[in-house]
This record gives sequence, structure tokens and C-alpha cells, in this order.
Amino acid sequence: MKKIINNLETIVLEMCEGIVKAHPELELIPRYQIVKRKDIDQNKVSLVSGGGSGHEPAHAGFVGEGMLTAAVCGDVFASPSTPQVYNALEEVATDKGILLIIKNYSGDCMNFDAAAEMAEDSDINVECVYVNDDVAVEDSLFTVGRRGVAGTVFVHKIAGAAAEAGADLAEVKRIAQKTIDNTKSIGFALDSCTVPSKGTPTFTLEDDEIEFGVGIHGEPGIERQKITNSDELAKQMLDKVLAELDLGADKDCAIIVNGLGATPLMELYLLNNSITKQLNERDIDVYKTYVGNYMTALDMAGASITVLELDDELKKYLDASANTPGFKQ
Amino acid sequence: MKKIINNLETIVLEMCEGIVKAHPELELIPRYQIVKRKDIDQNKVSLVSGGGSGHEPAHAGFVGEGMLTAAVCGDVFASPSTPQVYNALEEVATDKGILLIIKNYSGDCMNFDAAAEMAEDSDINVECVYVNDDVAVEDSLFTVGRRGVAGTVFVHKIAGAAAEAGADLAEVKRIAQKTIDNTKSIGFALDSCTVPSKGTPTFTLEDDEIEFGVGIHGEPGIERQKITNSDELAKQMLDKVLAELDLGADKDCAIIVNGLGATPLMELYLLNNSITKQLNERDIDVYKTYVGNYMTALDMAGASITVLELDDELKKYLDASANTPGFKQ
Amino acid sequence: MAVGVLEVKETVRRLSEIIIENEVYFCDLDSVAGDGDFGASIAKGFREVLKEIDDIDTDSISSFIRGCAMIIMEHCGGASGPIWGSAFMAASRSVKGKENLEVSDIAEMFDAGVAGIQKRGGAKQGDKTLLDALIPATEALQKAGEEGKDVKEAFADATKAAQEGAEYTKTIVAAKGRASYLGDRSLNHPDAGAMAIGVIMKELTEG
Amino acid sequence: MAVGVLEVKETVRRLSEIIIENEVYFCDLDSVAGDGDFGASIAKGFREVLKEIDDIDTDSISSFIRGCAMIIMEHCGGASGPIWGSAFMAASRSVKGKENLEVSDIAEMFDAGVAGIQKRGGAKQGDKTLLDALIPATEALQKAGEEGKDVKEAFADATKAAQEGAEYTKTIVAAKGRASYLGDRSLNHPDAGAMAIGVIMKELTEG
Ligand SMILES: Nc1ncnc2c1ncn2[C@@H]1O[C@H](COP(=O)(O)OP(=O)(O)O)[C@@H](O)[C@H]1O
Ligand SMILES: Nc1ncnc2c1ncn2[C@@H]1O[C@H](COP(=O)(O)OP(=O)(O)O)[C@@H](O)[C@H]1O
Ligand SMILES: [Mg+2]
Ligand SMILES: [Mg+2]
Ligand SMILES: [Mg+2]
Ligand SMILES: [Mg+2]
Repeated sequence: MKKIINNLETIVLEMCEGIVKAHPELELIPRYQIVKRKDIDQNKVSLVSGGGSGHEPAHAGFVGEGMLTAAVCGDVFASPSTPQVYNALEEVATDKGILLIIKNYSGDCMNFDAAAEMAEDSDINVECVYVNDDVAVEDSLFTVGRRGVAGTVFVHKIAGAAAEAGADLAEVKRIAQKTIDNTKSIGFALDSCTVPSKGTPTFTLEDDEIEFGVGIHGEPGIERQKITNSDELAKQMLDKVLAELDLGADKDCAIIVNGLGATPLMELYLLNNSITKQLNERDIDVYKTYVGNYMTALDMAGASITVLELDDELKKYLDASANTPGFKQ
Repeated sequence: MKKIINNLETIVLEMCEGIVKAHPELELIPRYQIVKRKDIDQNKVSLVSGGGSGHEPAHAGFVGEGMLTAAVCGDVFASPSTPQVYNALEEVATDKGILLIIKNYSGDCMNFDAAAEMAEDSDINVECVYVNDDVAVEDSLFTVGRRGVAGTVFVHKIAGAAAEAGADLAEVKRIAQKTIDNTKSIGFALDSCTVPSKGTPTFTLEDDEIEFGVGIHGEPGIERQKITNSDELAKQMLDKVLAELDLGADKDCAIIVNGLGATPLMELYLLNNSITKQLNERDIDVYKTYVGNYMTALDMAGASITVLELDDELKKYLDASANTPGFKQ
Repeated sequence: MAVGVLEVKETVRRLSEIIIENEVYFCDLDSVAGDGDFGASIAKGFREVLKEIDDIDTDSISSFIRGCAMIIMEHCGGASGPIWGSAFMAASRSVKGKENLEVSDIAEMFDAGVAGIQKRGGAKQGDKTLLDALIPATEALQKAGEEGKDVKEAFADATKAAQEGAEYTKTIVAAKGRASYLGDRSLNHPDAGAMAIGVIMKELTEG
Repeated sequence: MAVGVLEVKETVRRLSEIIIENEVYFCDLDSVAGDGDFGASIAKGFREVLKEIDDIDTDSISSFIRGCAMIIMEHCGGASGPIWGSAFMAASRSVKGKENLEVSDIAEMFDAGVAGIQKRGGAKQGDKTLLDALIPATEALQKAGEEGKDVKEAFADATKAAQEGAEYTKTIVAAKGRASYLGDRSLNHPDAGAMAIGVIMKELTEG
């Protein structure tokens, strides 16, 4: 394993310090690894998210104007603890309440839920939404449901714009949930990531293999298959994602062509060319396109596509300005 | 080699198409692989840069408000041809002239110079600056001088702000040259990149080796050495870079902690923590910090640091807004 | 042999050591179908328990276990923090007022732990989680208590039940936790948490 | 044997084939101290030359070579475009008005090419570039012309000189091109461009 690190035990803390040093409008609460805005407006709903680290810029990189109020940073790929999340809620509580945006993983749900219960005991008004955009996972009543992946960024962006515009907690939650309901994603890995504490790749692929439907922690996906070209990858992904949305000639969408960490922008733009071309061939207009590393999986090589079905309300909030380290417009 | 591609021959063209599809304010001239702003202001100096591809977002990703007017995209790691550059000059020529920002490589210098000579024959007013920020290379009268690396981004940003502010060609050139004179960089690789047409890594490092002083095309650097931790890497880089600048207790700097392509943001922020900590220990204030992938080397793992010594004039232009795919503020 | 607060403390100390010794093994188990961090997640919490163990309030068994629960909840990463934390928290409540534990008390404590985990995580037996080892172990302890076996014998029975439960997780499809994303592909691999319960019970029993 | 425009055209066709055949080898040579794209860069241009060769104006040797120069300049990547393009452009100028080339004309053409490269790139002999093979080859052609040798013999002499020049680049430190960033570390490796000149001259001579 080759990484730029000092000490396995303090990776996340040192990273958080590096973030606030680069972005002086943010501050760090070191004990709980909370990255938060310095200026908190009591008249707005606060947005808190977070989860395991290793997905940078998610989530600390989305703290700032128009997106999150705070992000709670767990260890690499491990949910932050209940006390961590609880302290974030205490830090950013406003008169209008807090929306917790949780990626749907057992660990995250358990810790964030427990913290939300504790916060309610302290009379903090908290609502939760659970992002579950990964269509690689079959959805059923008998399982924990789908994973949250890069679609989470749209939820941060759109709910953040609603909160910034002054909407109340119920309204911010409604808009966040609407975003979740209309967001679907799928990804593939060309190569595994290496979790620092483990030191070796989580899985091994042959030189001509990819993992289609991979999760952002290196969890396996739908199947291991032979590598193919960009157009074919785009087609496979779109087939899966569009089957779950209701996009037709008269509906726009926004997309994120997301890099998983080790795949350079050159390949992402090339993939975007394949994706956008095929969406247009399917009579679907792309209203807005984001290409880059938004929700990574450490040093995994690969990419994901997220498609958000838009209506006028979502467009308005998607278009609003945002100024965070990892997302500016 | 595992990459998201369709066809070796059309990688750069497809990438450029993916860029303009994602950023509709830009347009592509496919025959010459020129990415340019749609709106060109005849009352402002145009800025043209470019070079080999594989450094994304550099340079096409820096086309837009407050930075470049056009970028000419050569093949992977190969200078664009003289006719390519010449056509870009024709496309963006304004009454106030054009500044060509060239990274100091033989191929780029020869092609851009030849194109500039052709443009002058057509009565287009062109000036050139040559970026040579890489202190890994010894500077001497007997060689071609130092390579241009991530410091080029500061030149785009600051000269772009001057052009946007309406400065004339001589003034934009003066400010660009001043930025070049005050910018120094150095990088290291944890792992080689793989040039698509070659298909195998350009060089091979052992599991415990790094290449210190590496170039952004995989050119070797100062030495192959044992891997060390983030603090030690920061120290080595700062020793080299600061020796060439005149930064003291009363002078600020701006820095870019730049990823070379396959190194995730987590590690870059951690490295930034080491760097900023040590700059402060050396009594140097960091006025502005940029952390991310700005000048990459395909899928190379590693990072570079760029330090720009600031005065009030440079600060003013550095602070100005910019709105391009790869650099927004 | 009476199990008082000092014996409980020594057991938690040993438990922590076992978890730390098996950190890499538990991570490996989690990489097959999970995200490979299970060993690191629990070891991190129990390393902290070991560090602070002599500062935890030993006024009563209950207060001692509660102190452990707080540390676990704060320092175990991932799903393991709330799972193990709520197990200890519920266990602490179940032994309130008791100065010494009989086998039946220990069984009751395990049962409370199981209920705590189920309340937090919503899983049931057969979902391919550590409950598939912990519930059989609890039942074995209950039975041993009824049959009047001593702690050592009871733990031996519980170990056997836990190990069988862990083996059984190879034959089922995960419904909870990250492994559930795998669908049928989670078959033939045991659940990391269940395997860990088996290992821990075995090592505790053998001293 | 007179060298007219058709012979020049056939030579350029063969030259293009040689370059394409050696694409990977030339890339490998460039990876040691350069960026590994030399073979791809020139092959790309000469592939285009081959494709368009029958459309290039063959009114005169000069116009034919000029047509090649334009294609090379547009389609050869990297440093190679202006280097090979300006060589061909200068060569085209030097044979203006000539319908047939003697060995001395060919030598003059090479000499013009060298001057074109030097004007564009500013390198001199000993800087570890293709000039270190091309200048000796040019001198050998001049000498052969003075000695009244025929084209075949002259090319054999030039090949030998080019190959020796290429070998010699192993012993010097690069001052121009990417390899110059290496400093002393460029020692013991030949220059890719110089080696290519040697290979090309040899294959052209052998037919
Ligand atoms: N809902 C749940 N209820 C009970 N145990 C669970 C649940 N979800 C996961 N587990 C257990 O936790 C183990 C994984 O723990 P860990 O790796 O720390 O979690 P994470 O999934 O956050 O990486 C699984 O092997 C399983 O035994
Ligand atoms: N200034 C120069 N003058 C003459 N030849 C040069 C010069 N710079 C480089 N070369 C030649 O070009 C070769 C490299 O070509 P190529 O790989 O296409 O260029 P790049 O450096 O742009 O990748 C070198 O091996 C050398 O022989
Ligand atoms: Mg985890
Ligand atoms: Mg090159
Ligand atoms: Mg896990
Ligand atoms: Mg080269």
C-alpha cells in the first residue's frame, strides 16, 4: 500500500485539519471530527450529514453556503459514532431545526438514529432522510434496502438550497425526500480500493475484469464481467438506471458522472460523452451535468452515473448558488 | 491497462466532446481540438494555452470567465501541432491581441512559437510567456530550462483576471511573467501513469519506492527514494521550493496542493495539513490554498506543491472571480 | 465460583485482548462480503476500553458495564458501535442491583444484550448477523442455568452453540448489514460478526 | 540511376512504412529518458502521409516534399511535428527547380533539413537529439558526393555514420528535449530520435 499518510490512527483527523486549513470559513471540532460552518444562521434549518471517511469531497467538502451546515466524519468507511453525531446536532441546532441526511447503511442508520433520539430528548428538533439511490442493489422489504451513493450530493445541493432560501424543516425534508425519490445511481470498478488499516486491496480483479454495480466501500455489485468500452459501459449503466425512472421526451434530468477516486478526469469526460450522447439518442435532455470526483471510494478506479429526474421546483433549487470546497456554482 | 475509453485514436476528441457537452458555455472546434468560450469580447486580451492532453482539468477545464479564452488540446502528452495552435489564434484574435501561455517543453515551445510567427504574418498581435516552475530540474544556460507544471494554473488565473479587467496586452504579459517569476513547484510520484497508446506503465517503482521530482508526463525527477510519511514529504518539497523564493515573516503566499490523477482528495488534504503546518512553523502565512486535481499526469499516483509569492497586485488578481469547469471562485 | 464485579472486569479485559488479537482476522472475514473494517472497528473501541478500564466505575457490575458501553459507543466504528454499545447498555440494565452473577443471571444478561441489538438494528435470527451466533449462545446459557451447570460448563456449551450458529450463517443469504447488498452472492461465506462471537466465546472459555 | 519525383515519392512511402513498423520500438526508446510517445507521435503523422500520398502534388520534387511537410506538421504530435515538419519544409526549399537529384543534391537537401531543425529547436550537435545522427549522415552524404559514389553507396555510408552518431548519444548528457530534465541520469541511454534516424537510414538503404 502506497499512500500519503503519517499515522494510521489519525488519518481522518489530519485530513479534517487539512480541510479547515485550506478553507478558513470552516472550522473543526477535533474531538468529534465535526467540520462545520463558522457562521450558523439561527433563522435557517441546519443540514447535517456525514458517514465513513474516504469519500472525499463527500461530506466535509460539501459544508458551506447553500449545502451542509456540518459533516460528521467517521473513520475510513465506518459510520461516525452516536456521540459524534449527537455533538454535531448540538453544535448546529437552530430555532428552525435540523435535517439529518443519512446514507442508507446499517451502521449509519443506527448511529444517526440513536443520535437523533438523544437530540430529541434535549429538545432539538431533528428530522431524518435516508438516501438509497444505488440501483445495483435489489430493493425489497426483506432487506435493509438500497445503498446511498453519489446521489447524496444532489440531496445536499437541493435540500441545502431550500434551507438557504429559508424553508421550514418540514418543507426542507419534503424537498430532500423528493430528490431522493427521483435519484438513481450505479457504478463500476476497474480496480479495488485499499483500506489503509487493512493495507491490501479489498478485492482483486483480473486485468480484463470489472466489477459492475460496485459499492462505494468496495462492496461487490451485480456481477464481475469482462471489461468493455466506454459506450458499452454507458449503455449498461443507463439501462439499469433509466428502468427505475420515468424520463421521457418532455422531462429533463441532471446527471453526475462521478469518479471513484483514482480515475482521471480525462476518462470521466470521455464517459460523459458516451452517456450524454446515449441519453440524447433516447430522447432525454440533460439540463445540467456534473463531471468530477464527488463521492469517491478511496483510491478505487472506476466511475458511477447518477440521474436525477427534474421538475421545475427541483430545477430552481439545483440552479441556486453554492459555495463549498467541493461544489461551487 | 484498464481505462474508460472507446478508441485509442479518438481519446482526446471524445474527451473534448464530453467537456463541451457538460459545459454548454464552451464550444469545440473538432478538427483542431480547440475548446473555446462561446462569447469572445473584442475589447479584452484573449488568453490561449494548451499542450499535450492527459493533464485534465488543464487546460480545457480552465477555459471560461476570468481565465482562458481557448485551449488547444494535443494528443496525450504531445504538443498540439503548429496548425492547431495557429487556428486557435485565428479563432480568438481580438483588437487587443492574444497572450499565449506556454509550458516550457521543447515540443510546445516549437509549435506555439511557429504558430505565433504565422499569426504575426496575418497581423494578429501575439505575445508569449513560458511557464517554468518545476524546481526539480536544474536551471542552466546550457539546457532548455525548467519544465512548466502546476504553477501554470496560477498564471492562467492571474493573467486571466488581468485580461478580464481590461488590461492591455503588454500589461497582461507583464503580470503573467511576474506570476511565473514568483511561482515554484515540485512533485513526487507514488506510481507511474500509463500512456494509453503504450498500454503499460512508463516506469516501475518498487512497493517502497517513490520518484521525487517527477515530471507531469512521467519524466524522471531528482531521485528514486524510499517512501516516507506525509510530514517528511512536505518537508522535502518545501526545502526545495522555498530555497528558490524569498518568503519571510512579512510575505504571504498562495499554494496549490495538486493531485497527479490517481491520488484521492483525502490524501491531498492530509498532505496540505503537513504543508501548511510547516509553512507556519517557518513563519510563512498562507493567504490562499487550493487542494485538488489541477494539473494531472493521467492516472499517476502522487502530488505536487506549488508556492506563489504574493504582493498586493497579485493578490488582487488572484482574488478575482473565475468561473471555469475546473476552477471556480 | 461467584462472578462479582472484579471477575466481570477481568472478563472484559480478556474480551478486549481477544478482539485486539483478532483484528486482522476479523477484517478479513468482513472483506469477503462486507467492507473489510469489522476487526478495526471493534478493536478500536476495545483498545480504548483496555486503556480506560481502571478508571471505570466498579461500584457495581451494572455501573461497570455501563461505563464500558459508553466507551464502546464512542470508539467502535461503523455498525459495531451501536450494536455492541446497545448490547452492553442493555446488559448493564439487566444486572442492576446484582452483586454476584449466577449462570442464570449471565444468561439473562446475554438475553438483554440480544434484545438491545434487535431494538437498535432491527435484525432477527436468520438475517446473517452476529445474532445468529449470539442467540444460540444465549439459549445454551439458559439451558445450562436450568440444568445447574457451573459457569465454565455453561460457557463451553455456549461456545459450541455460537460456533454452530456462525457456521450456519454460511448457508443463508444476508438480510441486514452490508453483506445484504450481495444477495445470493453472500452464500457460502460466514458472517464476520457471527464468526467473531464464536471465536470470542471459545477464547473466553479456554481462559 | 536518376532520382526524380517518383523515386522521391517511393522513398517517402518506404520511409513512412519503416516509421510505422517501428512505432512501438521508438516509443520504448523514448520511455527510458523521455515520455514514451516518440514512436506514436511520428507514426501518426506518417500514417497520414501514407494515406494522402497519392493526392500530394507531384509537379516537382519540391512541391511534393512541401506537401509532405504540411501533413507532418499537422499530424505528428509533440516535438516531432515541428522538427520533422521544418526539416521537410527546408528540404523542399533546397531542391526548388530540380527535376532530378544527384548525391550532392541529396546531401544539400539533408543539410537544409538540419538547418531547418536547428532554426526551429535551437539544438546543436552534442545536445543528444536526432541531430547527432542526422549531421554525421549529412556529412557522409557530402563526402560520398565529392567522391563520386552512387546513391546506394552514399546511403550505405550515411547509414554507418548515423548509427555511430546514435551510439555516441549514449555517452552524452541531454541538453535539449525532455531527456534534458534528467541531467546525468540520461547517460548510458541513447536518444530516441537519433536511434530512429539510424534505423530509418539502414532500412531505406536495404530497400
Ligand atoms: N442490523 C444489524 N443487526 C445486528 N448485527 C448487525 C447488523 N448489521 C450488521 N451487523 C453485524 O455487524 C457486522 C459488521 O460490522 P462492521 O464491519 O463494523 O459494520 P459496517 O457495515 O458499518 O462496516 C456484520 O458482520 C454483522 O454481524
Ligand atoms: N530542440 C530539439 N531539436 C532537435 N531535436 C529534438 C529537440 N527536442 C527533441 N528532439 C528530438 O525529438 C525526440 C523526441 O520526440 P517526441 O517524443 O515526439 O517529443 P516530446 O518531447 O514532445 O514527447 C528526441 O528523442 C530528440 O531526438
Ligand atoms: Mg464499515
Ligand atoms: Mg510527448
Ligand atoms: Mg464492515
Ligand atoms: Mg516524447
